[in-house]
Amino acid sequence: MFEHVLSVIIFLPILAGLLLLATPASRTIARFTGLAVSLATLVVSLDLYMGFKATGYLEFVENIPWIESLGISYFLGVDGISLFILMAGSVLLPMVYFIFGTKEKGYYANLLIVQGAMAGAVCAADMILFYIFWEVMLLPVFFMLGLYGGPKRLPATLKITLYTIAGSLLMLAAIVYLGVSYHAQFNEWSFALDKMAQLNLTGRVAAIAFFGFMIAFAIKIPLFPFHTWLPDAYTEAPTATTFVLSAVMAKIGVYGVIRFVVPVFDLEFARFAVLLAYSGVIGMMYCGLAAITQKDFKRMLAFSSASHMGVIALGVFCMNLQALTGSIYQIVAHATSTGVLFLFAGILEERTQTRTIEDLGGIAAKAPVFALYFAIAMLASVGLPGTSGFVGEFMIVLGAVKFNTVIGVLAGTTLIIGVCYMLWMFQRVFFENATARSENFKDLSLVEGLAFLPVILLIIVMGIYPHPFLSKITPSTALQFTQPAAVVAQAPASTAQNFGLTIEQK
Amino acid sequence: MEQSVNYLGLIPLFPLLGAVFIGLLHVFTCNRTKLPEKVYGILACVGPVLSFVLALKVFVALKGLPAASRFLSHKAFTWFSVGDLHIDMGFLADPLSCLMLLFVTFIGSLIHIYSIGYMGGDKNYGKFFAYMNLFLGSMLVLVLGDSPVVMFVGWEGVGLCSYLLISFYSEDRSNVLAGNKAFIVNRIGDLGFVLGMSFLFWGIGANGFDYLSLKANVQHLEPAIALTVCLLLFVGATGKSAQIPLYVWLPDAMAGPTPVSALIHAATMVTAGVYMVARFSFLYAGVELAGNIIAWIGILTALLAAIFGMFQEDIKKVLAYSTVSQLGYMFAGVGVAAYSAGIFHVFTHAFFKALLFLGAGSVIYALHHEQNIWKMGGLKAKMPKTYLTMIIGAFALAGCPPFSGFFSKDEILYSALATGHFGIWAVGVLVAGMTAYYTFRMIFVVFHGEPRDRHAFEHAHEAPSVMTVPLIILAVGALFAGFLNLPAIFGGDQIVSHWLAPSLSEHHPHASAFVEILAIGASVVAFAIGFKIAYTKFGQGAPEPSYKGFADFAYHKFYVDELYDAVIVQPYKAIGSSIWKVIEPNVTDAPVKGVSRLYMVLGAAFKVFQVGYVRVYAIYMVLGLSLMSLLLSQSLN
Amino acid sequence: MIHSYLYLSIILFCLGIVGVISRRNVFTVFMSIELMLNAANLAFVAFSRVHESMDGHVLAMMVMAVAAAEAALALAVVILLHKHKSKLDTNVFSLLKG
Amino acid sequence: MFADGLFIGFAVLAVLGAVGLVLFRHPMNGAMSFVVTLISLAGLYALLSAKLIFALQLIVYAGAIMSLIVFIIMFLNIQPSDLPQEETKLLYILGGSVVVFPIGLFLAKIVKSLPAHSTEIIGHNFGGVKEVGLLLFRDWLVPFEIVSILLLVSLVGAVILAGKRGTTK
Repeated sequence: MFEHVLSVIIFLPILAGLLLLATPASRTIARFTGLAVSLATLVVSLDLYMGFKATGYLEFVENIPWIESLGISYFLGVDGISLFILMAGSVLLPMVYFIFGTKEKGYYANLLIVQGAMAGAVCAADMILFYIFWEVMLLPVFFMLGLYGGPKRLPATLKITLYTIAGSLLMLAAIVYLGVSYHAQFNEWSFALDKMAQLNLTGRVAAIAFFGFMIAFAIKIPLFPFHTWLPDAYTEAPTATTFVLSAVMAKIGVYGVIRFVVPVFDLEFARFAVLLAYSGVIGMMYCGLAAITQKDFKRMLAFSSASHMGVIALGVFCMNLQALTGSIYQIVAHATSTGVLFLFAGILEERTQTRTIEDLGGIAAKAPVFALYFAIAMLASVGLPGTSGFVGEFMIVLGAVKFNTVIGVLAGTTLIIGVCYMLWMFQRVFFENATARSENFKDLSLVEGLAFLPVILLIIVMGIYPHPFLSKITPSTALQFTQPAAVVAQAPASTAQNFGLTIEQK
Repeated sequence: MEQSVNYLGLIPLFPLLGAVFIGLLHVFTCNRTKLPEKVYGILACVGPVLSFVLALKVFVALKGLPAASRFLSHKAFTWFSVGDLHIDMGFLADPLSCLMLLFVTFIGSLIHIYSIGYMGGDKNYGKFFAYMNLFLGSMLVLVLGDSPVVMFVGWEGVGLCSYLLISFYSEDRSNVLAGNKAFIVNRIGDLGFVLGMSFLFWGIGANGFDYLSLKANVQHLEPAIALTVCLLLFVGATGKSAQIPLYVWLPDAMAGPTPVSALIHAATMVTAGVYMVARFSFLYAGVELAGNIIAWIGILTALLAAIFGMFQEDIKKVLAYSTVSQLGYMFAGVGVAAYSAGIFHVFTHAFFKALLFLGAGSVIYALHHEQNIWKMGGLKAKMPKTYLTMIIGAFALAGCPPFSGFFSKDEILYSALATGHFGIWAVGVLVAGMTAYYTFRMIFVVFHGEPRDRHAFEHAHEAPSVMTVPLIILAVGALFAGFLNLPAIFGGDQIVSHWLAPSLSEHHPHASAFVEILAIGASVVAFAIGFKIAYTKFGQGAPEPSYKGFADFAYHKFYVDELYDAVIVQPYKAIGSSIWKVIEPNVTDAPVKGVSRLYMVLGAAFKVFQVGYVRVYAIYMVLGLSLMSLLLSQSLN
Repeated sequence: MIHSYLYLSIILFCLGIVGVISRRNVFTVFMSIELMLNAANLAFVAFSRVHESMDGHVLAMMVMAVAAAEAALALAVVILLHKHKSKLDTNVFSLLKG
Repeated sequence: MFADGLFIGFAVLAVLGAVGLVLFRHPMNGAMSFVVTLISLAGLYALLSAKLIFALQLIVYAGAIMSLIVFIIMFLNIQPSDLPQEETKLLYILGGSVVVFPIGLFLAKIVKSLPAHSTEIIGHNFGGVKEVGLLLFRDWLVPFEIVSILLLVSLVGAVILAGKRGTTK
């Protein structure tokens, strides 16, 4: 364990990526540099994970004044909430270099940069620093989507970029408002998270600032009805980008809500939680239903991902310990299941040259290993007990029932909706008779099989023995309900009662 | 009071490990050199048999304890623990789960052995046994789970295996669709289960969410919540145990291989709902309304399925509907709070229904996968062992004394009558008669009379002994299992009921001997009438009937599938496609598009001012300066 | 009084603006700009006198230098314009039309 | 008193020259009118004790720059037909004056708020070549160098632009 371990995780990939871009490296060199750097990051991250003490507070803190006149500092740290998103990025991204070996230099370089930027956004504990990483995160996506995407990539690129930047600017305005309010209340400048949490915000401007944050995060998650950029972007993006977007980046939106919105705007959050929860649950159903009729499996997975994100976001809005913890656990589970499914979809697309479900069939007989992996990831995605997907989903539904009965029941339908489209897709692609396109489908190579193996095992381990993971999350989530203000824990009861029956805990 | 034993966790672990091992073996060899079938067959039987041995050990251990403290438990590890929610991966063996454990592992082992013969020559031999082992492991988790959540693991696990095995012959689309249907319908039930667990947890779960803690705290549960929980959990049961309105998947599930139908869709998995209600008997006992609803749904399901069963032509579909019907009886039993009667029917039903399915499988195997009974006939000459065993099964199913089915069914009907549920009893007796009718209709059409398909008949032959031996063992069970719970009126002392008593919260109704004799007499008469009608119509062979009117309506299963398709599936798909094609671009995305259009309109509007003459731009600038000056001049004063 | 100089500077500056926005003759527009520069110079020098520091003088020199540079370039442009279009009309340049 | 008289004389001349610049149709007339303004301004600089600027105004502005302009005007041999037809010139000037008026008023208000200050000719050390030069090369060296580069750039630019051969006449 050494100092500045977080800085290493953040800047090692970014610097490597920039270096690759600056030098005329060949594809192979770029690929192996990417692989080496991401594996190195993984090793450092694992070291971090082992050293994580689960105190509930920020650990591995680095706090260096940066722009002192405005109280902006280079303030990093991880707690149980951010640790797992950080780990998801570190664990999952090296796979891409194993699986996609023939991409261009810029592809690998951008992947490295986005990895570092995402780590930065997750670790930042200063709002301005967070905002910087948040924006930097978008740039590689912009380039990868615009340069290496599918045939309709340009409108998709434009839409995702403008949409997310519009949200980000609202957030920037809200951050500035917070900074100014802090100066007004405490007579010093600071954007550090712990300081912000002490702010006492009321009135209409606070509500507007709250929505400034919420809309930025809602677009990133994406929360209904801000999801319309997603189908095009996910479908047109190169596989690795879709993977990054769905597996990690969308989660940073949820993370943002937990980390920045809940502690700072506790009152506003409690006020609007029911509205937001409805947004999450409606988004889950809406995207789930939309997924059923898709003919393109990548687009179907895109809607499926949006649908699951609705559930994850719902977990945050329910404002109780089980739902929040479940939400964070589900973040990781979803990264391992849907994220990996996107990679599989990429493999399918590369080998069959089609994305149409109807064109495929009988792959299970041709490629048993691939089918097995796919089935495990799919089952995790539909939340089967024994896979990673169940624990989180169960706790979210449990929490949602406590929060508001109607929302709880609606949230439960995720069990049904997910199964409908997944089984249909699995049936058409893997069962039945082989078609002309899938007839010569080659099974996963040894390298690919071994590259996926850790994640597949992780899916199962996380389902069967989640306790070690949860015990690192729970102290931090528990703090969310005791630390900032008792109001977070009390307000929902009064708010929720207007909407239906709630069960009081005895 | 509780005693911890480590080997409890091993019981489900053996088949699960077997599944993993066989599965991997299959995956890595199926497209290269194939392993001999024998390897898979032996590997597959190891897990179930070991589990059965351990189950016996559990039984012996429980037997050695005083009746009131017959609990063995094992907490393998903390599964998850968040705040008040603390779930252990724990297993609990009490008399109830021990009974289930015994017959699940016993029948499971037998069916594994039978499958060695039945599945011979299939190219996915290994896959089949991997799924079967996985199923058995999940079923054992379901049975042994010490909290609703652990039970749910098994609950969903068996659902998954059911899906995988129904769509086992996956080249055929209709099989896969049947599998999908089973999984999705089960999931609808699971939604009820999950919500029920959630309500239960927020009600009384904070002090421990395992059955023993729940039982201890059940009196703190508010009645409204208790009713909600009971009904929601029962929704889960209707999905898994094929009750109205979620029974539709089970007949379609016959698309799977016949041993699967025997094991999963007759003997074990489908009875999980009954088991669950019995597990929660401490909860259901306090909510009479829920019990009544369950009993009525159960008996109506029994009636509906019996009606359908009378007009089926597929041998497996007849058995499938009879399963649904018998499950209805079981729910009627647990609904009227006769939990031990319901469980006892589960127990006997497992024997005779597995027997009938395996027998049917043997017939199907002999006729090269012909399932239509109107193409069979006269098979008793060719397949004496199968015929004999199936006859035993049929008598048991039809409820003829002294076969096992009679005692268990009668126990249920008697309990219904004794607790004053006269309507349920009357419908039950009616269904008993119908059961006798359709059972023997099937037997007579298949085994008696003249062969209808001469060619197939010539090639028919008795199954190998690896298949017939399990049949015979099951037939013995079907014949004698009923005596385990012989009621007092026949001189027995209801061993099973007394054994189960510590696990169940039931009060045995005390009724007069007259009521008891009335119940028995009615059952026997109903059986006799049903049998007689079947014999007169089909006893000497009969041509394939053509159905008209009500019969045609029943033959098409009241068009329930079509109704569900029109009312649920199609609207669901329509909503999906309208979301994608209409709502998404025109409603949800409209504001976004609107913003971009706004910018374009504004751009076009401001273009007018861009006349291109430098001087005009200068004028704009000066105008702006001038306006600013005007404003600033105001403030200067 | 210093005010008189500044008022004069304002008058000249405004006349320069009027010249720029109301005339189309390239030379006149150009010289109007020079007029505005001179008005600014006058203000510089006047303020220099007020503060009795010579920084304003230096700035005025700079302005002159810039004016000279601008004259050179602007006249070159005018020559080009005249060569191409034989016109001295600013309205000939309308490439910025949207 | 004498200084005030001079000021009024120069001021009136400067304004008249400027008005002439704005009004004359032919650029040559405008240029001549503008020269009057420039020379008057030189006088005003002298009244403000800016000796060096006074000299530079005469030499550089009224001398070099204006002669360059006049030279170009003559070099182009402008025909009346080359001049733009400005029938609405007076209207524009009137409108422009109206628009500019608030700006002038605003600036005048600011000037009015400034404290009064004498403009007596002061000591011989103020605004002389030596003093301004020292200041220029000591405190203002970098801007001075930048301006010199600017001049160089514009020189090169002018040569290239003016040297281009016209393709269409």
